Amino acid sequence: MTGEALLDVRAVSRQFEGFWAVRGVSFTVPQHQIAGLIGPNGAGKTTLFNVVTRYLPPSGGEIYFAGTRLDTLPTYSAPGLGLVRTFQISRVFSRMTVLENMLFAAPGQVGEGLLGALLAPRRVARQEKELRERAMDLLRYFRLDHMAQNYAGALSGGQRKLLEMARALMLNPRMLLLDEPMAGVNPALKEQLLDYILDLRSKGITFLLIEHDIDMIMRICDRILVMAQGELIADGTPDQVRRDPRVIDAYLGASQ
Amino acid sequence: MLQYVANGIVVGAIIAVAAIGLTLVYSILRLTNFAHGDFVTLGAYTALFINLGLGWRPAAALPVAFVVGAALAILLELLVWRKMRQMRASMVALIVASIGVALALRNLLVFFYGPSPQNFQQPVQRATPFLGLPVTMTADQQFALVASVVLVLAVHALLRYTTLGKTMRALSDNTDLAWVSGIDVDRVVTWTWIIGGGLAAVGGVLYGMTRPLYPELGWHLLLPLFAAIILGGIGHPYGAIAGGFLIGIVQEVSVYFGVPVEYKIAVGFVAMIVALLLFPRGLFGEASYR
Amino acid sequence: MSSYLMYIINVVTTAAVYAVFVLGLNLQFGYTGIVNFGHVAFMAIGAYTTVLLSLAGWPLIAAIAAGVLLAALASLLIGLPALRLREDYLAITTIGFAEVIRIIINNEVELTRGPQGIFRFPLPFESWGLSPLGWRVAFMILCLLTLAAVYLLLQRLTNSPWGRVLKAIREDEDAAIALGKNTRVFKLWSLALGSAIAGLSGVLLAYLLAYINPREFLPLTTFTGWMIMVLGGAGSNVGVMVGSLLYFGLFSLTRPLESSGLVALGLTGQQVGALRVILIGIFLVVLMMYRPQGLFGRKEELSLDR
Amino acid sequence: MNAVDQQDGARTGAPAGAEMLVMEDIVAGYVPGVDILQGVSLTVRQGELVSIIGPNGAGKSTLLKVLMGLLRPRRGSIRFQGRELVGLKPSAIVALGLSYVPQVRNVFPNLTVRENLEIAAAVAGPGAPQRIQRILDIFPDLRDKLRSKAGTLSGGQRQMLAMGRALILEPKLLVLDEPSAGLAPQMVNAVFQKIAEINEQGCTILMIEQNARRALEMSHRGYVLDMGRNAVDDTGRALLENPRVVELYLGKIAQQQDA
Repeated sequence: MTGEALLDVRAVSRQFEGFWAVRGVSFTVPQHQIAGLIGPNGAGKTTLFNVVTRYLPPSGGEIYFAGTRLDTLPTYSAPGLGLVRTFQISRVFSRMTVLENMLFAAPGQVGEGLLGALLAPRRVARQEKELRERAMDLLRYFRLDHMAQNYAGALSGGQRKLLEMARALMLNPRMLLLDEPMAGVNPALKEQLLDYILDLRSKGITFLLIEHDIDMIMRICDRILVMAQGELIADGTPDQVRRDPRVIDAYLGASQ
Repeated sequence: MLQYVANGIVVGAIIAVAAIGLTLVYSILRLTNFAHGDFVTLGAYTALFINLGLGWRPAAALPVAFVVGAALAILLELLVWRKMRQMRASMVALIVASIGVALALRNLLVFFYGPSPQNFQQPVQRATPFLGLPVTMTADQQFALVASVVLVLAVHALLRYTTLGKTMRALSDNTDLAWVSGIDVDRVVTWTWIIGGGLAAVGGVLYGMTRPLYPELGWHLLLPLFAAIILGGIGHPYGAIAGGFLIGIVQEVSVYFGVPVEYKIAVGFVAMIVALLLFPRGLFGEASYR
Repeated sequence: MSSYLMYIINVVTTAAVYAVFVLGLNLQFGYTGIVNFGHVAFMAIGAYTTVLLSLAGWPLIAAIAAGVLLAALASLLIGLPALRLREDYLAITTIGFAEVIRIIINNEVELTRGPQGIFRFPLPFESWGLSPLGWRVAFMILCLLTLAAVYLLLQRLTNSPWGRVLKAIREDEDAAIALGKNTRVFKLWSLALGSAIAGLSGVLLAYLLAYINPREFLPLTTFTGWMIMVLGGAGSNVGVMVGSLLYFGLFSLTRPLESSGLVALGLTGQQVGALRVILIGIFLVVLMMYRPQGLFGRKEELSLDR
Repeated sequence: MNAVDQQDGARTGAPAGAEMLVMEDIVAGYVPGVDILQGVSLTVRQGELVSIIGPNGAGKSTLLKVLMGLLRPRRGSIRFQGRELVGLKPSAIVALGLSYVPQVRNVFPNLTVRENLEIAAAVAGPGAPQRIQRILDIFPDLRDKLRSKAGTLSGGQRQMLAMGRALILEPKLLVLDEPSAGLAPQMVNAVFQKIAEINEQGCTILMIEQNARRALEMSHRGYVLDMGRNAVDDTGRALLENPRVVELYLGKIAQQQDA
């Protein structure tokens, strides 16, 4: 299952006014792997995510994606390289339709240049048509096609999660970073989401996901990283991790 | 040069008095109040009304101006701001509404007093040396300076030593925590308006002692006010005081260095931009904890 | 009869000029979420540049182009440092910028003739030898055509993928960045284009008044623009045009009735003017309290809800 | 030794006090259409120490926000000693005798320690100096820090101050949101010991805790929330031994470890 390292995080730290939210975290995620990042509240998981995707500059360390150093590039360039993230609280564009949300995400659009938008209407129209087809395919895949013309703000919490994932796929990503994809999602939809993730992996996408639903994460992840108090305390297969007493202590609290 | 610094200190002290209210309201209500400058004007015109009508000296109008400014602030809190707060209105909606208040208030004064500049009616004053220093000030300037410093100290005492002041500071730290600590936030907000609105009006009276009154008086002071509170770190009363003196002095001293008098406002504005770019959290902003 | 016709022409022309002005603002705030409270500065730059250059002998078209371009460049001057600021700081900064521009115009008397203003500068259609009424009609048509052109341009842009990016930035800039868009560049373009349009409206205003002076470019003009925008519903170009017509129809059309009535009550013209601005102010407050989405906006499309 | 170590003693047998707080069928959320709480009910009796545990995202903190009037529930009722709390301002709820310590942002950072206590004491009524003295007797560590800004305190000191600020109101019911979160292990011990002492002195306590083991060991009763609903409730001891609880947290991990 393991290929070369796609994401390579080296000794990354992040400090907030003297408080180390993330301290010296190193790990790699090989291609085609589904890696899970778990840990109790306040362990620094989301901060780590934000640092890896350049939403926060690291206080130390380096991040490589597919061989390119990421932490020195502007934030918007990571998705172009194939690394796309979602947010803990879904961030869909509420006052745009579901379809517009999808179309927006596509990279390399002629019509996103001012000149292209004004002077090449036919090329733009052609590209829009192609994109629309791709978007509708993806929406069908996530069973959102009947909502395509609705405002994204009208979607339920679970549907927003799906839209966010579908939207990320418009970028043809090599790797998806999902921040709590299951949070607030009902059980039936959870199963569905799991199937999507497994299916997408079989199509070649690598995953790193933060998740609190341990059952879910144990079921689909090849590999689990455990954080507590800003540090990586365990890294291994689900079996290894579930036998690790440090992990149990981190979750349930150390017994006396 | 020293004379310009002295003038700057007088203006700065007045800016500081008016800026305290602006920054308190911002820190507690998250409201960028574009009508604050017009409270300053209102205060100045209240003094004019009393000066022309009753023949009092402008200084005697200070308490009346405070009451008028405070009363209007309470009225607006009850009619507008409380409701918008409950609706969780956006920052932009709040700004637009405050501009509406500003326009209405300013033109109310135009309606009654007309747009042309007016002066208090009182004997012409001669500038005399101040405290034996090599600078001169008119009696009104001296009064304005002393009164401003007294007011600033009074606000300091209020914030530092009274329960109300401590509660106001608590509110600017964390409104939700204040609520669950048992503080009736609405009541403290009303007091914030009383102090903010009242001080703005008082600042207006003092400001009016140093120059002619016109309906845009406070509006033109608003930019230096914002400059002062941004310099000081928006939401920090002490920063506003320091920023006020700084802006006042920079504006006046710039005249000494050959900047035309008309560009005083621009100087304040440029100082603000520079401050924003160099110190996005204000000169004194780093002292805040989260 | 002809004075009444003149009046209507005036209202339509003024509404068209302001509609152009507000369309620029709407691109910036309604579509992109950029809080610009200094819009009038770019109107002033457009007006003064064009008038001064045409007085210096430039052909009208070249002078207008220069005015529009300079307005756009000036917006970059303030936008480059300020666009990263939060909404309230941006509001203060842009207002400050506009006031500085106005103070410069007011005081650089050698260049701009200062508070006196500029009379007698080249106007369009001068060589056609039109009657005053004929000129008014021709100019009204010019303004309407300009409005139509700007509207069509903006419709095309805002419905293009480019406009989609602007809307996404308005909704959630961080999420737009997460999907790989360099939002800063889009915001700068939106600001520059909106300011260029403001510059164009400034040119038209100069011709409409046949006279410019710094008092035309007080912050009140920006606020009037905001009011027209929120009246029609920010984010709707049609709403902006309807809003402008409604505003000038309502406030200007009633002016003669209102003033004659109120003047009969013993009020001066100045007082009537003040009363009008008081009403504008109250209206803005009430609008923000009860219909922040504008008169024609739908609640789901609430424009000022962030 | 502290109360936590007493096996099956007073801790597990719930005091037979009267019902003090009754929350019934609470439905609440922040975003329209998304209910974080989907019908939660719980009861706290006079003198009890009750814990609410459950995995992240179960809605525990939201429940306390609803209780304290910071978030209005969409459905359900909350009665405290017979008085309905829904619709009251938070300050009015505090005035009835509830006091709340949030998990984060629970002190006023730009005020000194003394000022933090003073403004709470002012709410409580006359006799502020005595009230503050009493709190300093409970948390002697704060004495040296009175003049420091609360923002400069360590995590444990901050938690002590936050609890002191709440206790100065002499509440009938003390509500704690994850009092041990982010604390060093020895601090955790100290905080839990204080909580047990406060409860033994007669103050009823309702708390959320992530450290489920420690919390349940010292609680009379516990509620387990999952996905915004009540999952299990029982005495603290019984919950600790309930395999379903462990499962809710860690899936099947711990069970397999036991096996």
